[in-house]
Amino acid sequence: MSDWAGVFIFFTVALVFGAGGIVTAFLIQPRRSNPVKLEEYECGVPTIGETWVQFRTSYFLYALLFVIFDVETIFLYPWAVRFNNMQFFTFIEMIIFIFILIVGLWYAWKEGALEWK
Amino acid sequence: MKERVKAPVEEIRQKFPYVEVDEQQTVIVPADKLLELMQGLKNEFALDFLTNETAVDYPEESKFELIYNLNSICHGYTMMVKTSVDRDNPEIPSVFPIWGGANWQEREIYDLMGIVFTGHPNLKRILLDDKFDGHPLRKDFQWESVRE
Amino acid sequence: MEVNKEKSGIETVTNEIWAPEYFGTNPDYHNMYPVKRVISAGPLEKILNLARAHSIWPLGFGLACCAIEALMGANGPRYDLSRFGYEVMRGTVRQADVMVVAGTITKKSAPFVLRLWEQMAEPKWCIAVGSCAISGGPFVDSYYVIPGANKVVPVDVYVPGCPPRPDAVLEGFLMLKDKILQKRKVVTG
Amino acid sequence: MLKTQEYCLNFGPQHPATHGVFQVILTLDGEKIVKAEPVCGYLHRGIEKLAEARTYTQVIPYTDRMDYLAAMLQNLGYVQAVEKLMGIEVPERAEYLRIISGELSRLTSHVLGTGVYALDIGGFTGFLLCFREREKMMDLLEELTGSRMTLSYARIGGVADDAPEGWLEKVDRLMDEMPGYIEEYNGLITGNEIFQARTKFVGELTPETAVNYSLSGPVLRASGVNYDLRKNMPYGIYDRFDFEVPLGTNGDCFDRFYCRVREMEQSVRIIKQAIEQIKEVDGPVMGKVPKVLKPPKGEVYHEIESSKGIIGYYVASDGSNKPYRVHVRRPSFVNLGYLDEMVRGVLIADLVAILGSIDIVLGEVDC
Repeated sequence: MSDWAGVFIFFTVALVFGAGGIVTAFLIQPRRSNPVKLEEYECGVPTIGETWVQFRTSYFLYALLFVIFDVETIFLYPWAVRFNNMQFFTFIEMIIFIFILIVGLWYAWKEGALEWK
Repeated sequence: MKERVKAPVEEIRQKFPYVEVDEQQTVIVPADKLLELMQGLKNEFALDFLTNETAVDYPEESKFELIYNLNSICHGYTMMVKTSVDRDNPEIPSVFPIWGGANWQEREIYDLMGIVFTGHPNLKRILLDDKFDGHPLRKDFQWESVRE
Repeated sequence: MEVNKEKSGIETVTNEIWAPEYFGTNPDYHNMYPVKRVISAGPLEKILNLARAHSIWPLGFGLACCAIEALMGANGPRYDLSRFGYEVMRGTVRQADVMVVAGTITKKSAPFVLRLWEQMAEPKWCIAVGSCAISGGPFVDSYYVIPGANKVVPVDVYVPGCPPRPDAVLEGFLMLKDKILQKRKVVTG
Repeated sequence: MLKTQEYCLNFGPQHPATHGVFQVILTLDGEKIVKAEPVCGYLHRGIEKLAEARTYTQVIPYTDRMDYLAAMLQNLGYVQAVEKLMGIEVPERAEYLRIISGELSRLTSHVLGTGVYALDIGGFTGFLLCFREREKMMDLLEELTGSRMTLSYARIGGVADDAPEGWLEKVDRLMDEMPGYIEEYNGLITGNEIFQARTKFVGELTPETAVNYSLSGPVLRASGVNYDLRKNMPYGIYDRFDFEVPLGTNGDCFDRFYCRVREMEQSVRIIKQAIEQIKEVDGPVMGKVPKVLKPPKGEVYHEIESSKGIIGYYVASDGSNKPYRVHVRRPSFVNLGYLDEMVRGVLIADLVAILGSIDIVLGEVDC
């Protein structure tokens, strides 16, 4: 039971730390809302034309590739921390994991997802 | 100052008879012959660089005077061409088709002086905002001073 | 932070300079949108002012020649603004604390100066740098210049000069720090 | 092909990359610019109208506040125009002092142009490095004229006053160090691969369009057109100094930037020669000029080579002590005329590079 308490304490501290900042800011901040403040800011002048526009796919592809390789590094962290007292087998396993992602990167590069059309 | 290469004003006078030249070597041309003269100057006399284009308001003679300053990059001489346009309906053909550099300068003259350039791609106010009424650089432009 | 805006003497602004489409026809806009807080305790404000005063983020918004001296010169290697912690030049209005009006406000730029001021998050201040921003400067009797930034935005600190030296701008920032910390700075002479 | 939707974006008046209050309304298709419509005039103070209500000498401080980076060159243009109108002879020593302070002003303007361009591309250290030298030059100008930026040092008929003791030696010492500093700039900014990748072959300008759109200054010379008023139509005593005119090859942002850096080296050479020659020239610093200037009725157009391009002054006088009309041909204003066609089909990041390479000053654009 006791190690679960550790996880629980870690979780509540994170929650309190996050929510606490927002709540205290809400309580003590000087607030003055007026119509112009709620309008969007675009270099000081009102926007021109309608701004709800479908964005192009190349923005989406860039974001997708970033998320994939960001998640990959998250997987590498625990492996790197416990690296020195692991057998040889886990090393090979991680190399295979990284190789699969490199194949993915090579395919995206070849398909031109990185160049900006 | 070192003596500069003189602009060939004499050949211009022979080539374009309707042109007069005053003592400071400035070429004065009537408004309707402006484009023809300018085209000739650019092609035959290699005056390919329009540095300056401005307008001066003479209310007592009720005319606007338009001044074009042309430079020739290869021959190295300069020339000033002047035309005048009636003050009541200031209408003059634009030289934008001949030199692209006149685009903004003519929009500035239209904005501050009120001379309409026919044939200009987009003749709008450039320096003042569109709700501004009147043309400030005219001699009879009035505005209340804000000094307390 | 109870910097009392009413007493800073903003006279009513003629309608023609004020941008009517933003605030209807009421020129004195202060009591239209009062500053509200959920909890407002005196000593708490003092602690918050300590943090605010020592890390003011200026809004990178230079109009004319004073911008070269106030924003670039003061941030340059010699008159280093980051000695005081004010060198974080924010590009957007939402993250800026002080609006440094450095240059001439013309009739065409008045609406967007006003809009920038209104879109800044509270607490916000304004430093008017240069004689153009204080009273119109050498262009005061031009047909297109607004004589002074206080016709458009409430100004906290004025830095005279045309353009003022960068160390005069630093002095302006320090006076603003004293104003935030409520230390009455008696300016002699 | 799937149809993509265009939208308008304000590259607005308050923007870190527009060197002041200058707005470009962009019609964008994704990141590519379809149409760019520059909007200027946010800093229009009506200097030409104010000049008509001032006497000839009182107009000089207004010329400082147009291109406030190279104030001495603006004064020089206006003052030489009025001298040409009145036929005033300027004493030798005043001519040399004008050349030295004019080239120093050009150096401060180009150093700031280099630093701010590095800032536009993203290198903040380049900005700090360039400002270190600029402060030294501004100290010298302040010692000579009393003000850091708005000098008002030129007078009709000469200069305000003579150089103080030991000033020329200080300038000489700084000019000895300048080639070393310029090497530092080249090492940090020009040699930087990222900087070259962002500026090489971006915003190319053919010589024909540059001449047709009457662009001037480093923008024109970067396209290979050899047109520098100090060489082609020498004014003042520029014909006594030998210096080259740096030219670019393919007129892209990198060439425009590099022309400015090499022009700094030429300015250093001119100042050094001027300091050599001024040693054996002494005499009055102000010509014989009547107390109240009343030029004869007439008009004059005189142009000189300012740091941004050709600055031209058209002065018309009606015999009174106030000019009848003063028009200023401003290089930054005319250089922007071609911006719309130049940035069509370009990414937004390249628009920042192109606008920075034209090196506009808003006090001069909006006059």
